[in-house]
Amino acid sequence: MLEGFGSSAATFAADIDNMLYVNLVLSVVLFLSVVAPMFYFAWKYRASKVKDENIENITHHTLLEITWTVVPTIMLGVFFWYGYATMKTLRTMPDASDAITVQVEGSKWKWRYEYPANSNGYVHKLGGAFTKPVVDENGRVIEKGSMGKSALYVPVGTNVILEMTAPLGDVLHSFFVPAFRMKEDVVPGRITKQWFKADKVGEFDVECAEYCGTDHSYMYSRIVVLPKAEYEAWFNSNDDTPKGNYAKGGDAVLQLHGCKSCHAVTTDKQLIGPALKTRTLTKDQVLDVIKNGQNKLGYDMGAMPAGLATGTDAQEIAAYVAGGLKGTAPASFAACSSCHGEDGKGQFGTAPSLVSYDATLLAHVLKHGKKGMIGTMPAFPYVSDEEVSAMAEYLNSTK
Amino acid sequence: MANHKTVDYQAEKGIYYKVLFGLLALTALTFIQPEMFLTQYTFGMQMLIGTVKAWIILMYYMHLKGEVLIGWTVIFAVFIVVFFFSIVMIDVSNFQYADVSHITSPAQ
Amino acid sequence: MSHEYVPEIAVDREGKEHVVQGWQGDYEGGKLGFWLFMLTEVLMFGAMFMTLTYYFTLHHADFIKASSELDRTLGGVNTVVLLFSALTMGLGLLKMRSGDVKGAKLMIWLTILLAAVFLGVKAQEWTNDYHEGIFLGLDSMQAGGGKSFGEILFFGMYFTMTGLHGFHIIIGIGLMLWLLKRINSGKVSPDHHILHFNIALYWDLVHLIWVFVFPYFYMTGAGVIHG
Amino acid sequence: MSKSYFDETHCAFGHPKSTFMQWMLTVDHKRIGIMYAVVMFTFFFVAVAAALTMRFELFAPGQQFIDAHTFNQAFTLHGVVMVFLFIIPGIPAVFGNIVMPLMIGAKDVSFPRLNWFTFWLYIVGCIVALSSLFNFNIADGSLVFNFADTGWTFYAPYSLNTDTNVVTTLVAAFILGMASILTGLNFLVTIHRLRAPGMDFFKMPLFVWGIYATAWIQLLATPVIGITLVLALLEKYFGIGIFDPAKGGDPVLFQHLFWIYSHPAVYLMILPAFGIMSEIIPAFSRREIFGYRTIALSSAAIAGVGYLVWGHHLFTSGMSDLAKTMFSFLTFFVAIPTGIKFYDWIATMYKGKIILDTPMLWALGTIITFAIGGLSGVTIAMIGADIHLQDTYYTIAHFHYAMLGGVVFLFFAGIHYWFPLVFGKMYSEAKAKFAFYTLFIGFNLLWFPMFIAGYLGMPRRYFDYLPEFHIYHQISFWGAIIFVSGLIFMFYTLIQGMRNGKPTTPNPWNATTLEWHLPSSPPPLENHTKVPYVDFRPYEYHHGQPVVKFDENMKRID
Repeated sequence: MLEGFGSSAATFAADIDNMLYVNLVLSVVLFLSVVAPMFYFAWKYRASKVKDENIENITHHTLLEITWTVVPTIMLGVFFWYGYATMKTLRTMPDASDAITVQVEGSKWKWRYEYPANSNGYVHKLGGAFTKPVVDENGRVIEKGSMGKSALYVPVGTNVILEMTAPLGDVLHSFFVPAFRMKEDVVPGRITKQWFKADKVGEFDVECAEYCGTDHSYMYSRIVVLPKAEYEAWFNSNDDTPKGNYAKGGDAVLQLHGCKSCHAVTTDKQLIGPALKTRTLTKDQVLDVIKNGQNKLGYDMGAMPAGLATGTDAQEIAAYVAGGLKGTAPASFAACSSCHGEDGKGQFGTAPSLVSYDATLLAHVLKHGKKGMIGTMPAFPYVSDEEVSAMAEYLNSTK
Repeated sequence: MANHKTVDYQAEKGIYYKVLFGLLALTALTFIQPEMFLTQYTFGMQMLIGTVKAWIILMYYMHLKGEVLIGWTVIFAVFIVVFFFSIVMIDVSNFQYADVSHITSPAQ
Repeated sequence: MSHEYVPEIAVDREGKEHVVQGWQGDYEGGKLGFWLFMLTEVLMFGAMFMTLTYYFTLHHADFIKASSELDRTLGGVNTVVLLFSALTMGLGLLKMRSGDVKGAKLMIWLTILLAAVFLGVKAQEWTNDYHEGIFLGLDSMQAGGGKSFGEILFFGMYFTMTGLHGFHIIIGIGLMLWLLKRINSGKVSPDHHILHFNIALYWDLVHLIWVFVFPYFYMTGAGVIHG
Repeated sequence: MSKSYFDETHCAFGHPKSTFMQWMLTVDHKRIGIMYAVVMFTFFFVAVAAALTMRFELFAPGQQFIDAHTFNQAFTLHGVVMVFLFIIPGIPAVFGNIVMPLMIGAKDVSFPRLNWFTFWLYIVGCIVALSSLFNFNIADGSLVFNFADTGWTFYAPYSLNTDTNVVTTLVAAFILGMASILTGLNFLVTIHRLRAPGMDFFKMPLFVWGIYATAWIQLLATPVIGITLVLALLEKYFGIGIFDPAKGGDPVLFQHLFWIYSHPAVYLMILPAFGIMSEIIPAFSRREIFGYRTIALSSAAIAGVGYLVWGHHLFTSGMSDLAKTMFSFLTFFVAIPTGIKFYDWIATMYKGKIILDTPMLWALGTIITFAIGGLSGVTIAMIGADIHLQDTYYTIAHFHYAMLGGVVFLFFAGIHYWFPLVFGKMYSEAKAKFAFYTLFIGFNLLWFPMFIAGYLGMPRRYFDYLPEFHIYHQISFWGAIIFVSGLIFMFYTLIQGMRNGKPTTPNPWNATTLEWHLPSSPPPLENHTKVPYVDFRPYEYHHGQPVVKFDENMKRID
């Protein structure tokens, strides 16, 4: 990934590289002015060569002292001026009438972009979470990570202003595009802005640079710079995903809302929430979870929050999850079978499939019970650890 | 060690009463000012009166008068506080997007 | 094994003698040390005042409105109480230095009494605030609880700063009781009063902080309200 | 032969018989300094272990053996322990205590009992910090690792939202801050009041100057972070709103308050280290130091300007552009006195007699590493550059070059320099030199690749990374392995020297300052037999020999 870094991809990136180059050269000069004489003196006046009578206690040399004060000061002045000048370029926003203004929202742990309405009155809402690679117990990747639909489309050679904020109750993030050499924090309850003019068609990574919690290191996104005509065509259509290997349809919506940070989709892997593939849920059930949230299993992340998606988005997700996501038992399992079915794969309308439950989850449910929209599962506090692991083993074997 | 001279209580207490009277008068001024004069500068006036009071307390009650070394350390500390104040104030009054941000009022 | 001070003389090359300052019983050093400690208090409250001023700049009108809701009478009473306590403390030290230990103890007791009065008034004031729905953690102090941003912040800082100031008063009372114990056991005497001196300094500092806390919170919203 | 401070001691109260209680209650500055060193280096290795865990995790992209949450806790642990428990008490607590009173000819610090109290306050802070590692569940008696995952900076609002043990960590930091303040206070009064007769400020050794400047920072900056942490606690418990945007608070204010302390704190760390450098360079060049006054005053200047530049940590935080410009401008003024110091040290070597003993090797090695650390700091003081490099591995590399390659390396230099003074024995020179070369090579291998990775856009505090950065992480990993081996070997050498090193004379290095004019080695309980009269400069050499000599009653005999 990290495409296009080697060459400058924004109009001001070259200035910054230039500044860093000047800085590097002067820094090496300053470095050598200290270290070179040090090595030379350490060799020239090494103990075996110097007679005690020849040691000289020189404590002052006005001209030299003035030189090594003034010359570095001038260099520092140059540094300051360069830093200031590039900051001015980076921070002077272009006129809004001459630019595309995109609203950026950073939240744990996804980027979302909202465009102004296009000629049809359609508002493009893009972005979403980077899908983490899913790794099995042996460290093999069983579901590849992907940027998903998390991309910001911009035309080449056009000013783009990013108006960035984070929701209240969220934390600090930082919108960092290494290829553009730009970065600014995203602060809850505040608007911060930055701008760029991409001068190269291509795809460039976006990273979060301000520490924001567990999945800070997966808060990636991507800027896709399109030729102007292609951008115009995309912008005035109602299709959010015109090109590239980006997710489409319901999958894309799952990404947009960050569902896939917690739920595995194409595998049975238990992430933070249960794998969606094996859950047999109706559309209404999914809608209910999305709308009211869920807090029954004591996941690492706490409850599944309510209202992650609303309206048609929620409908879409529900349809997708409900539609597309399709030994001998130990004695103690008899108590479970009445609700969850002989094979533990759930009985419609009564209890969910247990296939996606691992031992920890199972133990938790048995100990504390569980309250879902399907009904309340009572606690079974007397089930022993051995019994739990026996059940878990069995459930694993059914997968 | 007793390397300090003892004091004459009767001779010194007069100054304490004088200072008390002055502080009481300034406190009264504190209450009068917002009702009577310069009411558009209440905050500044209050801080000014406070500074005068603080000065009196420092000099007489806290015996800072004549303390060279300690006096300089106090000035140094106050200077640092003042510097912190000024920089943060410069920053806060120059926020670029204060008008579009939700700093001063809830988001719509 | 003791670490008593043994007076010492350093002799220079001409044979002149110079007194060596030991750490034991160093009156000036004790004073300097305590002043330095007080500077840390100044910085601490300075940082809080800075925070306060920061939000005052942002939420000017809200702050003035919130300030006008505070009880200036009780605040004023406390100001005067503290003023007199500073006097009794100062006189106590004077008496101690002039050799009148009994008078000094009386004055310290008076100061403790005034400090207790201060705390009582403060407690009354906080109780009143609580009944008016102004207290940390109440629903009315949450976002969307009917108060503007500035008011929430103002009262948040008000309870923080007056609370910390009150905490200093409590510590002051404890210090004065300790001082009385030291006087009774003869460890603090007219010849050896650095502890008394420093506690008096501490008390003046507590007063000094109030000199700024009081007008900042109580008086900015007094009189004609400017928007 | 007088008894050394190992044989007898003064106690805060009582006269305990057992050696153990004598150590616990000692008010002797030398013993307290040694105890600080023992505790601090224990924690140092805890933090190194946390760092090594991270390096193992980062050896390859993807999750290796710890998850992201644990990784975040690991770097928080590393940062909190290194900063608050190790490097802030650091050189002042150890060498400020052991050496500074000896250097100015004092019997002890001004408030020995306060010094004792401060040490135990520090220990309390350490215990609270340790207690925040775990959650103890009373119901089932289980311990759950639940250390804060905020990073050592505790940035609001993340620190206010997370349900890890941030509160205990904040309390620990507050207590450790108090201990730091009291240390500074004690040293300030000591330096002002207890200098030997005749020793004016410009006759003090430069290490004392470093401690003096540091003490001012400890005293006048630490309270700000103290109150910031208190405000954060109140915010977390009572929701006073200061850092909560939902109530009109401003998360960026936290950063202002935090860095008002934490930036001067880096000068608090480096100034005494510079002091050690200024002691070692003339002693091993066998000549008087070049530009004594400029070095002394530049310490004061760095401390002063250091208060004014905290904002350069906020260049990408949403601070106003005017403030950015001012802070950037002021920041460069720190570089000037620092540069002057460097040139003065190099000039001190000119026409001297350079003896490459272990302390000198450490000092010269540090000139290289700190020069890189300092110059890369200048790069990120330029606003435009900082906007790109802020919060990347470049910044990480920069401050590790400055802190580890500057402060800690000079700390090691000081340990090797004053080792014979403290213990009266000598370590094996050959082994110590070998340890230096290992550490120096490992260090550069570990950190230099991060400059490049950071420039290419590798953000800090990342648990996982894009495959492009694999090579840099791998080089760093091997550097880390070499570095840690060197570290273990160095401490092994020192402990060996402590146990069965050769006994030394009181002045094995032919150095000039007062701590080398003690009657015996290790020093006796109340230091110098008599307080000398100081009418000489601290680094007077003539033909490679110290000019000033004393007899056993501290009378000049030259």
